[in-house]
Amino acid sequence: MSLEALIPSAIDGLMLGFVYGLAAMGLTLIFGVMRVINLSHGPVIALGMFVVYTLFTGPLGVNPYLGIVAALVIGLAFGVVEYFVALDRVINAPELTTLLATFSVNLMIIGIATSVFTTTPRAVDVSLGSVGIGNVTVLGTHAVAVLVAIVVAAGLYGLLFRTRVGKSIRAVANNRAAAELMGIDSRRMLALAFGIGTSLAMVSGALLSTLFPFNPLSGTGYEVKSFVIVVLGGLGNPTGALLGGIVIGLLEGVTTVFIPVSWVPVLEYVIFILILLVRPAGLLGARA
Amino acid sequence: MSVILSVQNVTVRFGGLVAVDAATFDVEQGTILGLIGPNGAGKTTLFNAINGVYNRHGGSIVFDGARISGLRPYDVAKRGIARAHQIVRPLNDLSVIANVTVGAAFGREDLSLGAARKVAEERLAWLGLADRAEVLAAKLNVAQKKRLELARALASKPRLLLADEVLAGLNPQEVGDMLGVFRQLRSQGVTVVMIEHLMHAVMNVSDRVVVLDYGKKIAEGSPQEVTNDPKVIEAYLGDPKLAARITEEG
Amino acid sequence: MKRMRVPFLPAIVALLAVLAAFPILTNNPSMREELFLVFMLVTLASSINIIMGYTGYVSFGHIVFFGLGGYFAFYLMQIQGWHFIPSLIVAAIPSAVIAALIGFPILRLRGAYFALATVGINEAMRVVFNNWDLFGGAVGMFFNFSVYTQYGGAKAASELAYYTMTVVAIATITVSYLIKRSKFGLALMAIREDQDVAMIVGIRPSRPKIAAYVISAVFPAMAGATFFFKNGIIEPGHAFELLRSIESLVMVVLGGIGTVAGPIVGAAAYEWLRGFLITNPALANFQLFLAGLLLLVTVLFVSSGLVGWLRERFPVLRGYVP
Amino acid sequence: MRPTRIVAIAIVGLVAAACGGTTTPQASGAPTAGGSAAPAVSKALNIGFTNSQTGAQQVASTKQTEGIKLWVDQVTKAGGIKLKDGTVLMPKVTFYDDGSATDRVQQLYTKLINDDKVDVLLSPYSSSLVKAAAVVSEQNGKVMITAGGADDATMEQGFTNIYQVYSPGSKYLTGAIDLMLKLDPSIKKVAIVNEKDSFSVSVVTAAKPYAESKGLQVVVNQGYDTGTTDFAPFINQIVAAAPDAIIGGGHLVDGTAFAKALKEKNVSARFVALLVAPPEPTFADIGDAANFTVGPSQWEIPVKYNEAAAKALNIPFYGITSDSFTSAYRAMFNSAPSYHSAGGFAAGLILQRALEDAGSTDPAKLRASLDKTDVMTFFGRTKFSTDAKTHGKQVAHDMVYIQWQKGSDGKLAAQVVWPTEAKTAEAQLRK
Repeated sequence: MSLEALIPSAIDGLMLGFVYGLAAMGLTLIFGVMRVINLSHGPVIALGMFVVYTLFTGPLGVNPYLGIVAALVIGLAFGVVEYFVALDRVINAPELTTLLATFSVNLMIIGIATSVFTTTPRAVDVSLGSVGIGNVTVLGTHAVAVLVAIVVAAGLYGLLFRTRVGKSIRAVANNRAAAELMGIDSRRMLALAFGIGTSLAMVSGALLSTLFPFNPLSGTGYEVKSFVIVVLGGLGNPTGALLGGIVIGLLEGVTTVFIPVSWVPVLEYVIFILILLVRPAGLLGARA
Repeated sequence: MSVILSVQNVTVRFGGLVAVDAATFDVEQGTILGLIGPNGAGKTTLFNAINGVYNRHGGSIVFDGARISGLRPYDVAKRGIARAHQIVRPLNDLSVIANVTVGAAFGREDLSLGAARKVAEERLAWLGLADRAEVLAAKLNVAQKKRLELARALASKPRLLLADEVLAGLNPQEVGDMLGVFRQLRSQGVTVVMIEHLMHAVMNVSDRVVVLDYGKKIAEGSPQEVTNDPKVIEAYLGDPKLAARITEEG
Repeated sequence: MKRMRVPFLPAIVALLAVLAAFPILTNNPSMREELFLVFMLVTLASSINIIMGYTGYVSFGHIVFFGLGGYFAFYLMQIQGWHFIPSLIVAAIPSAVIAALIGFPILRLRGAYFALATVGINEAMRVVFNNWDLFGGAVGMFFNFSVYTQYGGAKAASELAYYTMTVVAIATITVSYLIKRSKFGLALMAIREDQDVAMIVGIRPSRPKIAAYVISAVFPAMAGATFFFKNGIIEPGHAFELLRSIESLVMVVLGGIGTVAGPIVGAAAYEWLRGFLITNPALANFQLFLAGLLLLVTVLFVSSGLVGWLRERFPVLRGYVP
Repeated sequence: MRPTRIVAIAIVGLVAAACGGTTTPQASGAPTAGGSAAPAVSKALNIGFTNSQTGAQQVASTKQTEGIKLWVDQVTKAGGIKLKDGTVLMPKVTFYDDGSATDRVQQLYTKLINDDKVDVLLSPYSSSLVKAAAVVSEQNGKVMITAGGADDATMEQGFTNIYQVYSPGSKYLTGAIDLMLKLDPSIKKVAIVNEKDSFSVSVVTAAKPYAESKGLQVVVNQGYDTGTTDFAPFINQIVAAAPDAIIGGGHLVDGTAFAKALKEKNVSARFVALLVAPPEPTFADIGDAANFTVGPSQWEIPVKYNEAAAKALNIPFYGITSDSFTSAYRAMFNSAPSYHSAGGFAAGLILQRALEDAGSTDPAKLRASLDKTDVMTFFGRTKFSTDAKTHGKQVAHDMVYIQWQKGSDGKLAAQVVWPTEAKTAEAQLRK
């Protein structure tokens, strides 16, 4: 145990928490709008990584941060397509059905990605230097990731609460039948929401590719983490997800100073289960 | 005749809203009590309080001499109170006979599966659903589902039936059949509390009528007395059609 | 009209017994291995079906009991030097107790919340065992090969494992059938359809739910004990493998959720399909993709599964195939 | 057409395709009639194994399989394995995809032995798969030469038919510690950070007491969950403890991430050695972060075990040289061999030699021959333990250590820095 590491660990955890939070926002948005737990979330995150990687290592050598924009657009399109292919028909079915529908997409993505990219580790070698104050070193890439996460989260907030489309999405989330009576095409809104959620996952994957090495299976770990965060922030609550991400990031950073790192996941899962039991609406949500 | 159900000062709150406000009335065994009132008067909520769905309420509910306030729905059911819902709730993926067997097997009598099935067959025959026994409940039409709802409630051989608008949506012929069922039940000594908007039916079959408005009991008495009560007519003024009907049909 | 009663249970038990005897009689060990896996998957799928198909709770991390049973039995055999059979039986007890303790709080959760909680529990267990030196930590536990001599050699030991898995699978199916035909099963299905209505008709849901969860935990625990006994090693990553959990759900859905026969058909079909994809050179690269595609098609168009679809198509089957 | 009908037809079609298509195993190197003018009896030598075409072990396993394929190709071109009695064995390999799953491995090895009637077995890749396969080959009394199952525990289960070509895991980092102390005897404090999985833990379990026996002080000793890529918590602890050296790692992605994080956070340790990841060519994806990282390897291209080296140890040299292996491999697969490729080829060589020596495919004779094997190949020295407790464990093979160094052209290259006889560059301390 070394308290010396406390501050830098807390800061590192906090910064990473924003990226976790971004991934979780996608998952929670989809759940909030259509009650679907998206099991293709992890592979989609990995796809985001490979969008950046492929553009970066390709003949054009696209800057990774431009690659993030590409991931945003591709994610949106991919999500809309996925919705119509895999979910539209079963959107009103019990959750097991949608769970398995998205899981089948998960299998397909991993199947194709591993045969195209193999499971060799890849990395996007991008460095933006670092700033050191005392024993705290803040990496440029991490700082930019935080910024992008904040911008994207703010963009989502603006979209949901300041635009007509956002209003429609929220209306569909609240009460699909009522929204339809008001003349909203709920199918289109559901597809759009799924697209936005997928896009968020891809962007977070794109950001992660600038931080850590990865392979097509790398999304799984982030998917499980997203579940924890989403429950922490309240299923269906995007703001909660961002905060939940920050809490988990901070928790990971701080607790590692006090307990062996390999036990940290146990703590995370215990918190996860306890929150489900005691406050299923999440730390921020109203008591259920 | 003895009082089988005594509702004393029952109050149910949802946050700041008082859905049922100190409702008080007694029901005598083997009678039919009509519970009427405009929409939102708290009738269904009162049913939920009686059978334990809302078991945190003020006041007390005594059934057959024992206090049942605070009991969970399954304990209330075991004591012989059955419920037919306003919005039918069939167990969709089970067959019609299985639905009714559930009622017989776990209600008051706690029968074995075989015995419960026999009871279920009887009840289905009684309610004219025998030929639909093996069909999935989801596949029934609305009128059949209403009868199924009632058959399931009656399968437990209840001592008190809480019937919530079981007549709504039925044609006159079907309404007549249902009223026949209620009368038969009364003759068997089963007590019935029915929530109903179909005034001529309530007035026709009820021994006594209780009127709720905004959660409060505003009148109680024989169908005759209630219809002539100015407070009742006033309460229904908010709903002119009903007011017209209550005076006409009464 | 009286329904015709067909002795489904004796028929299926006899069928499985004959099937199980086949590789032994014809001395075909690779068929034995294949059937060992099929019986294991039948056990897992049928068990999950009890809590998921009958009771309506999607237990996503159900493999946790497979892992726990495997670990407890392995501990008894490896550290305490017990024989396999008593280890298997005794290992089922703590697994059942843990299921009851877990089930009590989490079965109050509904829908997605329950599914997520089971994932959390499985992952937590995996990390705990990964760190717990008593059970070998990350390295896991492994037999010295000589332990198999007490069973008459490794070959005899793997035959013993095979017989045991057969018995466990038949026991699971029997219990699954008996539940489906019992008052207890009726309570579970009423809870599945509408828990509030179930309460109103007099069912106290917590007890049958916990009972169903415990029952659905015991058989995977025994399957885990048998699997890892035969395997000779147990590691946290293999004991608590979420993917295997999801695969079991897939088998149930493929075969027909909520039916007795569905998980059996689903497990056999899934295993056959996987074996085919994995040993077929032309498809090996696309096997995951094809598996996903097939699952999606099933989920979208044949949501009641193979058995469910047949029963809908030919209602006469309903009396024969529960 | 109703959708359900379309699906029904699709399923029927799939089923039909499945039934129609034969599940032929992937075979190569079947005996060819051409050139077999010899009077000798030509017999097929059936060799079986599984590999991981899918799942976590895909990359290394594929390389290992390529090594085996090259060996088969060379033996076939050379006219087969000639036994003393004049019989010629033509190798024919049968292999299936195990999907990196132990249950699949056991099922498929049983199939290989009973349906495909293989004479001898080679191994899948990775410790836990090898263990699962070993149980089956042991049950059936089939000899299995393993490559890519370095975990010590595998070979401490009392097997009698399993022979390990790789140096066991316990040697992966102990050699790195020797190298480190030779390079800079003033190193005192060492941090150990490793993946919490079977292989890495067993490596560290051997390395930690070894480090302490050399007077080193372990200042950080932490494990991380499989799949970890965020190493910030460890880095901060490492910075706080200020060790002179860092050893550990686990597999590919995590090891790469760890090295990247060490560089980004300007960790000043003078020596870093990580498992598995560094010898992989894509390790250079992380750029400057790869520089100076040391990694244990079973074999590297520049390593030149040869006749002379064998003579010095008074043991025979067998098979082709490193150079001809590498060029043949490049010619066949159009890529450079990794140590996994070499391991696969070496497993074939050791098997070939034992067959020639035993003059038969009979397991008992093969075992007798393998038990007394002490030979050098391009892969290094091979000798198996005959002790009952550790029977078949590799006791003579030496690890090779590579270090990524930036050349004068500014390009990163993996240089062999240990053992001294094979080095292509001097080991360097991190700067």
